[in-house]
Amino acid sequence: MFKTYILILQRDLTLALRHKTEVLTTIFFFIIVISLFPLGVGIDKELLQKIAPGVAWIAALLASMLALERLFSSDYEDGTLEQMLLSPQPLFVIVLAKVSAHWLLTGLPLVLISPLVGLQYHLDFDRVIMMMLALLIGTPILSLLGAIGAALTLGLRGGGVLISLLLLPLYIPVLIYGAGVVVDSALFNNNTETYLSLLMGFLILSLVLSPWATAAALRIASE
Amino acid sequence: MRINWFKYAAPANFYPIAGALAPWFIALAGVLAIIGLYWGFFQTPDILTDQKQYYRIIFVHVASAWMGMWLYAMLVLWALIGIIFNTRLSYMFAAAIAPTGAMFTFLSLWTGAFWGEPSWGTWWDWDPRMTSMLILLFLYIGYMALQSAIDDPRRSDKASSVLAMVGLVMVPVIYWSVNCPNPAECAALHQSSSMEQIDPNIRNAMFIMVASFWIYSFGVIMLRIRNIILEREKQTRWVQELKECQ
Amino acid sequence: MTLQAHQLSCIQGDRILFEELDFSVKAGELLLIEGQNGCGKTTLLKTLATIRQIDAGKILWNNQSITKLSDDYRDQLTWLGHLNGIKLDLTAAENLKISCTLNGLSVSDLAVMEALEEMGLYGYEDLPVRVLSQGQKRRTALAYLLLSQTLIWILDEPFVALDVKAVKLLQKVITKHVEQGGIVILTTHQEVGLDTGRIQRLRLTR
Amino acid sequence: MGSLPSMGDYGFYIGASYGLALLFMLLEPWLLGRKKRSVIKNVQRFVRINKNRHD
Repeated sequence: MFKTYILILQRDLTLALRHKTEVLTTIFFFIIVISLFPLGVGIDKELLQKIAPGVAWIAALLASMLALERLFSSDYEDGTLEQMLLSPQPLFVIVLAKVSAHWLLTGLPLVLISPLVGLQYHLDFDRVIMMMLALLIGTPILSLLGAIGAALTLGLRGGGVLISLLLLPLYIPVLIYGAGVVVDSALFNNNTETYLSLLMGFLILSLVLSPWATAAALRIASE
Repeated sequence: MRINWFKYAAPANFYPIAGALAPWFIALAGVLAIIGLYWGFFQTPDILTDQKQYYRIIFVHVASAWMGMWLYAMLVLWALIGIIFNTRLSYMFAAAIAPTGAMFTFLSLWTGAFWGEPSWGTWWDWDPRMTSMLILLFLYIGYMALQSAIDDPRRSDKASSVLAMVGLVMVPVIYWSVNCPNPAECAALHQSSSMEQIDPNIRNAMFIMVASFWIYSFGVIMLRIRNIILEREKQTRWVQELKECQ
Repeated sequence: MTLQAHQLSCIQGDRILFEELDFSVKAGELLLIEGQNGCGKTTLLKTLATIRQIDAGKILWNNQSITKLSDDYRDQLTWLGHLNGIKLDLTAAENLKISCTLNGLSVSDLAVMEALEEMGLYGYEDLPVRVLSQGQKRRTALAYLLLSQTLIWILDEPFVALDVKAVKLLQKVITKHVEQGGIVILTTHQEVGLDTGRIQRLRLTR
Repeated sequence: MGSLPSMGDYGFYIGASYGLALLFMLLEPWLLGRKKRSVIKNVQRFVRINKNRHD
């Protein structure tokens, strides 16, 4: 079981690293989106500090959605997905491996460059730490729920737009509690831990829900 | 090309039943609506302690909001039945419910805005319940978008059922995160329902309106399911021998 | 070791592809499924390979329903569809290694090289499959058959895009598998060239 | 009481709400009727195709 997880994870990472550009597009998209807001909203210091968490989270959400469409589509087109469905290994392990690969390629880089948000939006040090922590817990949720959307819309025309239509309502709790962590730590009241625990709880719920739903959707899509 | 298994013959048997029931349901809904409105407008005080005449929007606002939520629950139920028993008719029910549910949710948002303007002074103020209804509308739209994006009815039924199941798990979480964004003061969730204190006349009129909307929904869903059956079974002999198709 | 289908029916959209199909395949037998295009051959194969859900009827492997067996049945199964099931960016050797590990086989690099060599891909092992020709890609996919120790092979038109030499090679591989007590279910428009006379033909009429 | 209900100066809001509700609840059955006619026309096309094919 674990061997398959590592195998698929390695395979996806080698595949992605053979096309470095795809990995960088997600990160640059994130940077561009967070740099656009000050141009639109104005560069007043307090305002930027206030909207920083929301902007960072919405940018992360859109960036991870960008890379979702390719999560299963290349396997779907060349038939490897069929082989995965027919492997005796449980399908949810393979799905988890692919989601982990997607997270390592899109989620983790966002966490690592989120200090950039801190710079641009005049956030002080421990806000940035809170932001990174929230993103660290939140981005796997985005990848997990995103995998459901990617599997459901596999091989459909207009898949990109359809995925965002299906997933945005599901991303709302991550956005509310993710942004809440940073906003709360800014107000110095002490229940940032409750926000983080809520995010963790949501992560565990997605870990339980997503593999089953994605596996079911993959089987339906490749019929 | 006869389909003789029971679960495959269900659409053929259900088609005439739905045809007979639908007009009666819609007519009954109309009658109930008239009674409800009469009771709500003529038997109730014009001005309440805190609300003026505009409170009478409550009948259509609350009824459509409830319907929006109840129909989503029905949709999920039929999707679940579809997954378990793999009967095509239950998938058709789920497909038939979605547009009516979306219509009621949309209606409840607008009637909420029409009520909010005079009493709160704004058309929209991100009140948790209104936001939840907006998100419910997004869920409906996502469901219908997925269904129309897939041509093969077999896959579109199953894929939208999986989406409905995911919705079932996520709706409480979304509802909770919208209603209680700040875990410190989470009273918003425990607000007591304001049903008990209002004037019994208003409450009865509202229940009649809810009943009228329920029956209206049944009627419209029966009509839509007939269309879906005709569309999906146009190859079969029983459809081609129908008198209206000659 | 028999694979049986009882009252098997398949509905595509609102069209019935086939109704109440009954057949059974024993170890050491080859089932050839014939019929014109669009009569549901691939759908039947996909249903047998658990890629597609059964609409009506039952499929039994050793008298147990394959839906109940699911992963245990898939353990005994190798599927080759129209798509090759190999990644174009990986090399032929990498692809083969992944297919084997995915199906629970621990196989040495040497065995992989030998299988590729036997399929006439000597010297192409470490090239990204993208640069190979269509026939060579198909041979890479078929090379996995040499390594897989599963009992049931379900092949959807395996001879497509193969040159004469490759066709003969594949016929030899299939014959060896059937003689060793394997089960092969395939569809093809060419002659299977199995001389041991244990072919069962199933015609899908539409 | 049975007195005639006075709308105060909120007639617009009440009228808009009920107007919208009425509009939707009339529109939906009407649209479904139109859809049914188009679906039946489609089925009739199939009936004609099958008839020509057989005789």
